[in-house]
Amino acid sequence: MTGDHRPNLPRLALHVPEPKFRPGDAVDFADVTVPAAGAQPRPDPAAAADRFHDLAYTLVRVLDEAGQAVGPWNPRLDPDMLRRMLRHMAMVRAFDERMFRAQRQGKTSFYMKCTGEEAIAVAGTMALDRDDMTFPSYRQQGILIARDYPLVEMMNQIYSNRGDKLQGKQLPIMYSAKDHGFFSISGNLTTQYPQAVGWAMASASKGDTRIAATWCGEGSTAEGDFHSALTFATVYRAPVIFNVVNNQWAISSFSGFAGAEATTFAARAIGYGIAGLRVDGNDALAVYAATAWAAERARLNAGPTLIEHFTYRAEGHSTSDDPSQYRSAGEPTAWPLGDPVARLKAHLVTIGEWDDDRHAGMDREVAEQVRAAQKAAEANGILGHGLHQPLDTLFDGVFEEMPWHLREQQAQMMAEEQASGRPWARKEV
Amino acid sequence: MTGDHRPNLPRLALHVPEPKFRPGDAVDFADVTVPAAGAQPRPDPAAAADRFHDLAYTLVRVLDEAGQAVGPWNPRLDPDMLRRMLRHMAMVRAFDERMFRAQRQGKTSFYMKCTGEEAIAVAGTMALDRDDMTFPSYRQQGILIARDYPLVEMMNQIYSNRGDKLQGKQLPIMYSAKDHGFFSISGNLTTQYPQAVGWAMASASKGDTRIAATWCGEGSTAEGDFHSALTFATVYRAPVIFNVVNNQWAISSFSGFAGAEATTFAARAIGYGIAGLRVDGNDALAVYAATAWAAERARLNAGPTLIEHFTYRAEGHSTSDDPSQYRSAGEPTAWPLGDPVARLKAHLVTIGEWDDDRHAGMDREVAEQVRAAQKAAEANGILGHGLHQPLDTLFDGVFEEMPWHLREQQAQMMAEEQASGRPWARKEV
Amino acid sequence: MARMNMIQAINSAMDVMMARDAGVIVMGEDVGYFGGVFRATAGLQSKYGKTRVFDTPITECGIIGVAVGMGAYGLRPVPEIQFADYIYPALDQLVSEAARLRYRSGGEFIAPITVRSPFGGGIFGGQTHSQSPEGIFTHVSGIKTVIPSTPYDAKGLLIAAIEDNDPVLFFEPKRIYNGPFDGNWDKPAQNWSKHAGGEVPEDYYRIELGKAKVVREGGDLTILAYGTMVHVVTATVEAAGVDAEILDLRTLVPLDIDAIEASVRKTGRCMIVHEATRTGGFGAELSALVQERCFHHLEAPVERVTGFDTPYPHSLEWAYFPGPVRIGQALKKIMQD
Amino acid sequence: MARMNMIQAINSAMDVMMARDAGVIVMGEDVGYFGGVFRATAGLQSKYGKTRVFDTPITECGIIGVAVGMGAYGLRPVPEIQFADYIYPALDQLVSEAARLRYRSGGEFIAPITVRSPFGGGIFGGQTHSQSPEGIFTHVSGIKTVIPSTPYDAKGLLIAAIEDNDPVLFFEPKRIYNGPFDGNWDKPAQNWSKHAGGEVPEDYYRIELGKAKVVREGGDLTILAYGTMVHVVTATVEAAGVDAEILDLRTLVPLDIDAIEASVRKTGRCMIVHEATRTGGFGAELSALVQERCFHHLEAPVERVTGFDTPYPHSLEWAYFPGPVRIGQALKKIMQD
Ligand SMILES: Cc1ncc(C[n+]2csc(CCOP(=O)(O)OP(=O)(O)O)c2C)c(N)n1
Ligand SMILES: Cc1ncc(C[n+]2csc(CCOP(=O)(O)OP(=O)(O)O)c2C)c(N)n1
Ligand SMILES: [Mg+2]
Ligand SMILES: [Mg+2]
Repeated sequence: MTGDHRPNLPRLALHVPEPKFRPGDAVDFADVTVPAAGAQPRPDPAAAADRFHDLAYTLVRVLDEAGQAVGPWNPRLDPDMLRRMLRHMAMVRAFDERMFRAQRQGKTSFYMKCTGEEAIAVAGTMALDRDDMTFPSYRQQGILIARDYPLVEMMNQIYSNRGDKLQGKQLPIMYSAKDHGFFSISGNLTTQYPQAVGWAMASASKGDTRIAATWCGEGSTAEGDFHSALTFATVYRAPVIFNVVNNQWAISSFSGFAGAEATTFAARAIGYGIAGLRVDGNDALAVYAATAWAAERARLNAGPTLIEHFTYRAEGHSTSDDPSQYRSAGEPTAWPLGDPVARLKAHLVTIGEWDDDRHAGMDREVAEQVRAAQKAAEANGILGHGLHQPLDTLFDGVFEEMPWHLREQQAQMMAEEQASGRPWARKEV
Repeated sequence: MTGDHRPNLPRLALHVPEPKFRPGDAVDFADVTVPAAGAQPRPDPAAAADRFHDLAYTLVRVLDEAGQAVGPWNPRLDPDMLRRMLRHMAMVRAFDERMFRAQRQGKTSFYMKCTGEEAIAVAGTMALDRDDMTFPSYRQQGILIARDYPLVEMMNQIYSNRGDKLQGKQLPIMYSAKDHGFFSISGNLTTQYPQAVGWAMASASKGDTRIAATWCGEGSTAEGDFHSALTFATVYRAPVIFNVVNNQWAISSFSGFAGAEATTFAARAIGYGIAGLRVDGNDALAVYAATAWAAERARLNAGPTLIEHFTYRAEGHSTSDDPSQYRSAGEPTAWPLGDPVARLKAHLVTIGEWDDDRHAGMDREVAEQVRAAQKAAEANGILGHGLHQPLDTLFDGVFEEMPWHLREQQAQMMAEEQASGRPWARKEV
Repeated sequence: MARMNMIQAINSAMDVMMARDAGVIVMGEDVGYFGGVFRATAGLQSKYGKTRVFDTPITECGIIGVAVGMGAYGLRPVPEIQFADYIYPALDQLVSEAARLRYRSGGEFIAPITVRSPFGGGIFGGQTHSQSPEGIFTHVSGIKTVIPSTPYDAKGLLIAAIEDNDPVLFFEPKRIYNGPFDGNWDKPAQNWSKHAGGEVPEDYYRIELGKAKVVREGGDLTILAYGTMVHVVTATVEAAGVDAEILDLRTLVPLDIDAIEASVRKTGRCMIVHEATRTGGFGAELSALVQERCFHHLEAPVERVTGFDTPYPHSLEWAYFPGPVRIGQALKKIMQD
Repeated sequence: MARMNMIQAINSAMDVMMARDAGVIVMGEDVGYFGGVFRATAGLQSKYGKTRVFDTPITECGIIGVAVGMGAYGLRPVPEIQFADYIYPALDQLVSEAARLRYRSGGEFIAPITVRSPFGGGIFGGQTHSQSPEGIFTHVSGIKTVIPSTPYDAKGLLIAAIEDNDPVLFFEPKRIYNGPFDGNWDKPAQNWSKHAGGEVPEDYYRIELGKAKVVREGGDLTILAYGTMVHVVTATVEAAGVDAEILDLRTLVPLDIDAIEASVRKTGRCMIVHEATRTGGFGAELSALVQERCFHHLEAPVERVTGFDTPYPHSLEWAYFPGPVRIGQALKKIMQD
């Protein structure tokens, strides 16, 4: 190790990013530029990608401060649709609250909320066709809820109980729901990105009409899979939508460690010559509009779109995380783009299609549905209390047919179970 | 496999890139835009990267059609320097010719030429300081030649002979030359990219003054390592220069399979918010100027630069390749950016610092040097004819110290050698 | 019956399967117009079109990731990794995704992909064109690993692999693409024309995965091998005049344990030969299994003959390669024990 | 002497080495300000500054590639991979680069990096927070693999690993970060305060790589284990009243073959225990080595006790885990054979 330094040359220095606020700091987001709603042009969905680079550096916004939907990106959704959207978002939030608490009560091992980010998965999904395929990360429970996947099925998976169709094989929230167009979630970040491209390429190569959409966090964009996916997508003009959920934190690391100090994540698209949009992720209508635009683009064989959803992770990364250790407690409230549920509600109220009473009523209904689902799910068991899957299911699905070595191991396990005096029973509820 | 298709939606189609010309096709490069030399602005090396996006979409050019060096990028090199540059480039070409022939004569297993791309490594290296570190791909033999690495050392490596300081362990041309600031070449594409960033980060973290430069082909930009490298570099503003040698072919695949149909490779830089330049790679002065600019930028702690060198792979990928199988034989001659050696020569002649006689004389000298080096190298042996390394060197360098299992295997090998009646001797020259 | 070398047989397997199943897709670096650096996919693009046979960007991670997505859609992709030495960037997609998908999704999604990749040395390819990484994959649950040793087997096994609903790694011993190799690198090369394994039906047939083949019956000892080593072992045994029973494993996972046990119980001795580095190679697993299951039948230690625990060298390639001398020495030792 | 748990001991090792050698750099996802998701790097950034201890982008490929480049410059990087399950994207940089660099450059460049990574299960982490991939790396020539089983060993071995001039994979058994674990998941958790291995000097000391430790002397059989399994084995043996000799291998490559041979020759029986999946795991190599070198001393087949060849399940974690019942059954079997 030399550290040599030639006196006629300046010394080099290593820049290590640092977030603006740490625990104890007062928070001031004044430097976050929030462009006016309605001010962003909406290009033709088939326009060449180099015609609207600016859209990668601004924020597409529809809901203005007065609660009106304005500008060319206004998707002009009918009030029923807006109310459904609001309800789905409220449901996501209620579900998160309840399951977070269930984990804290020791009923399962793990949970992840998406508080503050509900608009992204919910509105994005509603802008897709029901048979379009989604390749989510772990923070898009909103897709399942927007597609009316039974809450109790989600909870069964979270509890790894008898009702869990994944047979307790996966960590909580790593859902899979093929009949709801929801790909099996991986614990390994960003692997779903090239898979979504492959699915979209397959669809295109078959002359199908279905497109694919995928999501990852801003931190996850650093993985090589992200690059492989975007490269394949630009080469074959795959009908796929890449969503980057920029909630500004990746566990304890702020977005500067994924490159946010130098440019936006939507700008990555420019590097590949594909469409890039940067969207106010807490504006459900902007998310809807951008997704609908990208879907149309994909269906026109005009290629992929990358959408950066600028948002804020209002809570911890997961139940294993304590954000007060590394960021200021003031951030979630000071965050200038507000709360997506409150904003959509305000819009509906403003246009005369909603009021506080109806909202409170909806909240009660949603809470009741979640509570009922929880009760039904818990009747199927909770993690760690008893044996919910027949032991031998441990060997199902490694291969389509079980080879001899797995059959032997399975038999060995059953013999152990006999010899052990069935310790599973000891914790039976 | 469904291939479902909803009649109200357009059918999707998979776009698969296709190069313009295949074997037998007449070649016309009219659609390749060649901007005028001297027309590209030269930003301040410390300027913010978003101030000169245009430079990622044009070609920085210095040598005009008349052989003059023009415009703000003219590095104004003195004639001695230009002659040295020319000689290095001529040397690379002569070396390539000779070693290609040696492989065809069965003297070694493999060789790779860089014909038509000589300016990139030679001029680039001359614009760096001698103690800056280079992380090349397999096509930058010009770095070693520009740094006066002994030709006979290169050839010893190519022949895997007694003189090969890599002990015959590496495929021909996979040089390593630490004292010439040349990192060990890997057979695995693009792995050197994050390594260069790591070296540069180390240098910066130590307050050193040395920077790093790395090279890969346009095809290799698709690897995940490329993305990891650019992400790290933008995050820590690493003092590193990324060179992408866009010679338009990756073995049999044209650059469209790396994304060239949609945008330039220099544009990748924009996606990361770092400086991007697109350069006429057959214009030695443009290559020099761009590299010098990027080096200055790095030394000012203003961060990394990605330089796309637009060029053409005039010959086969390697001695294992036959390009007439997949591209038109007319391409190399029709290619509009000309021959880098001829262009630099014309410039020197134009400014009155060179003439045909001196050029012919130089060519003779260079050829003589290569011939002499070859003779000296072959005196150390050629591949496949005899045992050039003591057999037990096979086990050197797996670890710093040899553990018991390697010592045992080494002894086993020596016993085999005894038992075998020394078959190595059979082919002794 | 036609005469084919191994490249042609592999090509024929893909051709047959593409004709039978519109879901079969061939993709990889240089596999399209050019037909692959070893020509294994030659002619397929012009026959089946660019949307079913195409070149890809140079990202092995992307190639496998995209193939997994295509498999989830319902296609049956046959991606090529140009050299097995370049499979590592794809490891996460293979191990964490392809191999886990059926399990983690409760069977909702599968990855019926067949990853073809030339492997092994003996062609002066140096350390990055010679590796035998099968031992990494045999340790990963959820992946099958197949290695043929003749054109006939290559075609039948590749067809079975493509039809299989689980991810299969199909490693092709490139040293024997053109002909069987007896390990004597300084003797003239052979081709497949005179080898029975070079007779290959033009049409569809399959060889069940998980079944070993008895290449030579014998009573003195059992030799387990696969790929190139089958031929090196056979030639060495003949030369040494040892009455060995030689098993060509053909599929490493799932393994044909019955064939192995039956043979070792009969002979009482077992030798394992592979080209991969020794420590933790598949030979270790074979050795462990044999002694676990045939302990009381063994008259001598199970012997491993392997490549050394070094990178694959360039100039000293034949010192590294487990050739006739190494195998011969081991034969002597095991028969004396 | 202080009392430390394994996290504290690991932290102390890095602290000591950063103070002694300005070239030591700590990097990885969340290791900087926050100090790591398991807090192993807590306090290091505030002590040594952001240019020596920093968070990284989430790209394991980049983390290792950058570390290799830093090593080539002359630093001694200690990158963390947050969970061993996430090491696969870095495999090419580890296998083709770090492990090959010294060899392929004729010793000009080296990769003196120490890759720390928590591994193993038993924490309800599901299939992507529980894996034991050491068997992939022990097959790769040019990499050392180290696995501690106590805080004392963790510190001494980590210091030796950081000082080593070759790439070292340092797998940390996360199940025993806070205390030894006897395998009885339904009994109260232990901590290190009452275990001798929890006494750890505050200062510099090193434990040579490649040396096993005799955890328990005995005459009936030899048990080879590492990491968490050392404690499970010890507890099971005590409970069963078997006079086993237990070897904690500590370093898998290079292996302490002398200690293994000496013990097996003495006891005549050998059992191997690891949590990783069985087929092709490091246990296979150990089994092969033992029977090759101690064949005539063996009174029973070498027995492997391992995880099953499935992904690591979530709810049935304790059915997968090679706990006291599985080990106990195997003990009975081997002593009867
Ligand atoms: C390959 C891989 N590396 C590391 C991890 C550990 N990990 C899980 S989530 C996470 C942070 C991801 O942050 P981001 O992408 O921003 O998504 P967010 O959680 O904010 O939605 C990390 C590092 C992982 N799961 N997989
Ligand atoms: C990881 C990896 N994948 C594939 C290869 C095989 N390969 C060697 S060179 C090459 C083409 C590279 O093309 P490009 O990057 O354009 O560089 P060029 O040869 O044109 O200089 C390929 C596919 C490899 N060496 N490493
Ligand atoms: Mg995030
Ligand atoms: Mg190229």
